[in-house]
Amino acid sequence: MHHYHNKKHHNHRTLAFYHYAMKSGLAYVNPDLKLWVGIISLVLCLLSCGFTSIVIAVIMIGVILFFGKVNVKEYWHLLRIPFTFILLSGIVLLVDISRIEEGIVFISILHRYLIITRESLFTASKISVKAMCSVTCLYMISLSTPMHEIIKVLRKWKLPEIMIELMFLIYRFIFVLLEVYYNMKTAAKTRLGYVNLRRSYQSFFGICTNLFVIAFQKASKNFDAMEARGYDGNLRFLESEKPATKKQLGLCGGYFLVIIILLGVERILI
Amino acid sequence: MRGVFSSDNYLAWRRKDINMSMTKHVLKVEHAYFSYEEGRYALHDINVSINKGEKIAVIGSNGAGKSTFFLTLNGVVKLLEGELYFHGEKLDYSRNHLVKLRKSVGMVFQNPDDQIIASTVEGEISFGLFNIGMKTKEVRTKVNGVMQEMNLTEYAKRPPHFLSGGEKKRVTIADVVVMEPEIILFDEPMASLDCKNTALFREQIDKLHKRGVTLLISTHDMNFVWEWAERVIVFADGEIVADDIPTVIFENDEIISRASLQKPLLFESEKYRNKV
Amino acid sequence: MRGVFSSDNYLAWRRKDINMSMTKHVLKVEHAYFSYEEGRYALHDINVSINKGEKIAVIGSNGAGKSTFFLTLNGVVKLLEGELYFHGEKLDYSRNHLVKLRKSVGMVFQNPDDQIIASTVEGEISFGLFNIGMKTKEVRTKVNGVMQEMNLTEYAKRPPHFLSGGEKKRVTIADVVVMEPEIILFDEPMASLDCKNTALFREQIDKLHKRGVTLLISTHDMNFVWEWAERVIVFADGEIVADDIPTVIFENDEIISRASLQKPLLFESEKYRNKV
Amino acid sequence: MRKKEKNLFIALLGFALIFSKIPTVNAMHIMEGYLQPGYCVAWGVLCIPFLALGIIKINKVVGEHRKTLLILAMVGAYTFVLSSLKFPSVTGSSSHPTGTGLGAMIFGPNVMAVIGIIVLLFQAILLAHGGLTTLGANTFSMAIAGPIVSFGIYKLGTKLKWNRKVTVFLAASLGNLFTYCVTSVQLGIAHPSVTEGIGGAIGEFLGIFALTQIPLAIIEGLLTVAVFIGLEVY
Repeated sequence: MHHYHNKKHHNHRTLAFYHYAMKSGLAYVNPDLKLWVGIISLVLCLLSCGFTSIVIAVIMIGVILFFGKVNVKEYWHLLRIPFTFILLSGIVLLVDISRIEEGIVFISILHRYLIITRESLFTASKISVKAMCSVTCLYMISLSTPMHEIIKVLRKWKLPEIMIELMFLIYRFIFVLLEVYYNMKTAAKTRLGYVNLRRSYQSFFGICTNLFVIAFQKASKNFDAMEARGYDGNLRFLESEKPATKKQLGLCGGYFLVIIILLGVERILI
Repeated sequence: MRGVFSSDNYLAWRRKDINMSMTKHVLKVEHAYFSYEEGRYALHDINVSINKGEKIAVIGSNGAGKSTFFLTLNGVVKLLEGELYFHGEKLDYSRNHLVKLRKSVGMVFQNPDDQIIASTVEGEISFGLFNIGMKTKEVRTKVNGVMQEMNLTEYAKRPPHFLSGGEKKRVTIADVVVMEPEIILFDEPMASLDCKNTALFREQIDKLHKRGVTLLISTHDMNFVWEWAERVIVFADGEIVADDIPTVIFENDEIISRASLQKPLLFESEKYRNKV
Repeated sequence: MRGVFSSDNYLAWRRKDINMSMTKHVLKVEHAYFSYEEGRYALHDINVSINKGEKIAVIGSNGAGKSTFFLTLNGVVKLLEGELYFHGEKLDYSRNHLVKLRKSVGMVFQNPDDQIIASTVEGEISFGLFNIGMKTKEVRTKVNGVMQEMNLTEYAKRPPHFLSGGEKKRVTIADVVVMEPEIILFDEPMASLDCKNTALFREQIDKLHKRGVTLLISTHDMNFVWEWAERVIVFADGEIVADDIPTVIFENDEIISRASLQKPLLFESEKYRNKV
Repeated sequence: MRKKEKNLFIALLGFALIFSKIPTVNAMHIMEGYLQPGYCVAWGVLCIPFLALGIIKINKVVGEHRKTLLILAMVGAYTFVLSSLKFPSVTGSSSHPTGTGLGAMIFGPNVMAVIGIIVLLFQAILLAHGGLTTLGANTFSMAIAGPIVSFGIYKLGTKLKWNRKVTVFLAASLGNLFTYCVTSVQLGIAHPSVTEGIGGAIGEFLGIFALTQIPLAIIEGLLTVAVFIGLEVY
């Protein structure tokens, strides 16, 4: 293994999800299966009142940590940002403003009351819990399935071909441009481009502008290269088949059965 | 050392040239003109015929027209004037002709990142085969074969941006080799390869030459030209200013200065040795 | 031909080395380690001191650590362990220190497209000067001076991305030269330059050397190393496996094979000649 | 009065949160799981006509010039890369530019809707910005509503011969702000306030991130001007 790879690794830290997906223990599982499980779980999370979604989240976390071999600490690190957003939005849902003292908690501020009612507490916590659980479903997909496999699944779903081609190309170009961006940033640093905030913005703007120019130039060269290999508006690549095993299908069936029963029970009780 | 055989080579090449004018060339360009912007020709009255199995070095300064010339041979750049003949047949730039031409004339670009478009190595290598309408099963066999030959099998499922510069280069060569072209055009293939990868590349082109593939390599490395090439095409300002065997080219000081070239070290030292 | 003077050189260099350990180095790295990823070192126990006015070639395969080493010297890559001394002062990576270091240690990147970030040539060359807080008037004078020196005046208002490869390279060199650094690091500067631009570059570095600028050039061109360098640092797998004068390096087959190098043509032919 | 005080409180809260070193997150994307299934579908359906128009347009343009496909893909990749970067900042927040206004001005809002939904899908999966169930809502706000405003202002400004820089700046920054407003409306409709209903909730959502969003819109505007003017040099 060359050190060269590591540098790239470092550069693409921005795309942490992608790296976990590439080395995931679930990389060899059928991508259709992973995508379906993730999306159906998401929908079930949204349909639930809270309890079932927690069960789903526990299973999703379990799958990604145990089978996907993602480090617990790193997983938590990835969860932190969406959770912060959910908490912030949760506060908006939780707190209301009223002229009178009402609700279960109230704080007087500037002749008004910040109140939390039983109802708002219930809604806020329900929505936040559901959102957090949904995030784990999304993460199950992102941390186990590389983007190009997802695009292949979308092709089977009969998305317009032009979108599929755009996706393949965009996905490839993201890495090309990210590398150029990091190289430019490093070069700007060696010339003190980030010496203060003002100059940082100057550098940032300059890099973004030149990156755009280079993106155009590269598009042109890439097109020539594609034509040279006989491209005529049909983007096809060799893909490896990863058929789902009976065991995997069985497990997924069992999982959905349990969740749907739970959901039914939850609906009846609440 | 090749210098010793140069006069033999020269005669052989001249003979071949004469024969060829009677028989078929693989590729022949006649009175070709091309221009990216009005008033300035990127290619100006180009006349070249390329014969089977030749080892041709294409040299000249940056912007002298080498890359445009290559793109012309592949049909990517459409000539403004002049003709391109492929096995004696005039190219009419119809889809059929272009497919046939591009199947037979492969091009490896200078910067691998400008060529790679797929998200896995095997996907990348398969791209050209799918374009010429090959079926998946056959594609799989061919791609696997080339990956094995070029030591890329372990990278098959890896995304290309994980690879080092030398490995990426190998992938882009595999891209073209898999299509089994008759002619391969290499645009400055060794520009940023290290010594080890350069040696690997040299092995690769020797292998291709033995299989009868015609090779055109554009380069600034005169030592490589001296050691490898059987024939040298010199570009300057969009024109071909010389097209001959290496000894003749490097002995002609006028050409050397007109095309801003440098003489190969070995050429100089061999000459020196011969004098002593 | 340099080979003839090699033993003299060797002594001179050794002497310098001994002197330097008593006097001040411009730049000195001690027990430096760096790693992009846990468990694997990109730089491993690097010990180097660089003296004023030296002409150093840095060689080794792709990914052997040359670029990382350069970035270390500029303070962009922060050492995990070990120390960097600049004129005897230990770098503490504080802003003040970094500003001082980066003002004095310039780096020219391999690919001009990775370095150019302004939309005109003069804007590009002025970038570093504005960063160190120079006033507009003074910047204008310096930029004009450098543009004149490097034959770039006619391109002043032109967008850099539309220049040719050789011209872009000149712009990126001007970028650094304008800041009047004590040390300039060139990362594979001649990788895709044509013969003419290579010659121009050679002139440029000679000029810089005469002004007392210390030069470190990473390259895969062993002939250039042999002709130009006074000292060669060889990297393999993130370690420095040799640091000596060219003759010693290229006579040592173990180093050559460990770092996957090739011997320079002139070295071989001179040796041959000496034997004859 | 009531409203003002509320906004003041929210502003204070915002300050407290930002300076307590919690990473401020991008408030443009609606997080995965934050909308009920009905709203997910509704916003998605609302996007379909725009996307369909965009696909027809792209197919037409690409049919004429195949190279356009590569250019569109590069613009998409550029937009994504831009949105994955952080603005240089003293507090180290993770706010970032959206870049959709730029594309809309060059290629028109329909084309940008298609590129936008792809970029949003990539952002959801590769960056965890937004989500799959909220893809429709996010597409509507970021890839349709914002770009339409940007495009409209750009066209208007060009027609009325405003200063080029001012036009581009207004187009990009107002497009950015409009996206943010639409997002707040989407959240407000989905989660009305108990005491004040939908309107109140929209106000709350608008208020809580206003402190970070307005400077971001300004920076986005400046950045777009820089890129746009830089491009015109070429």
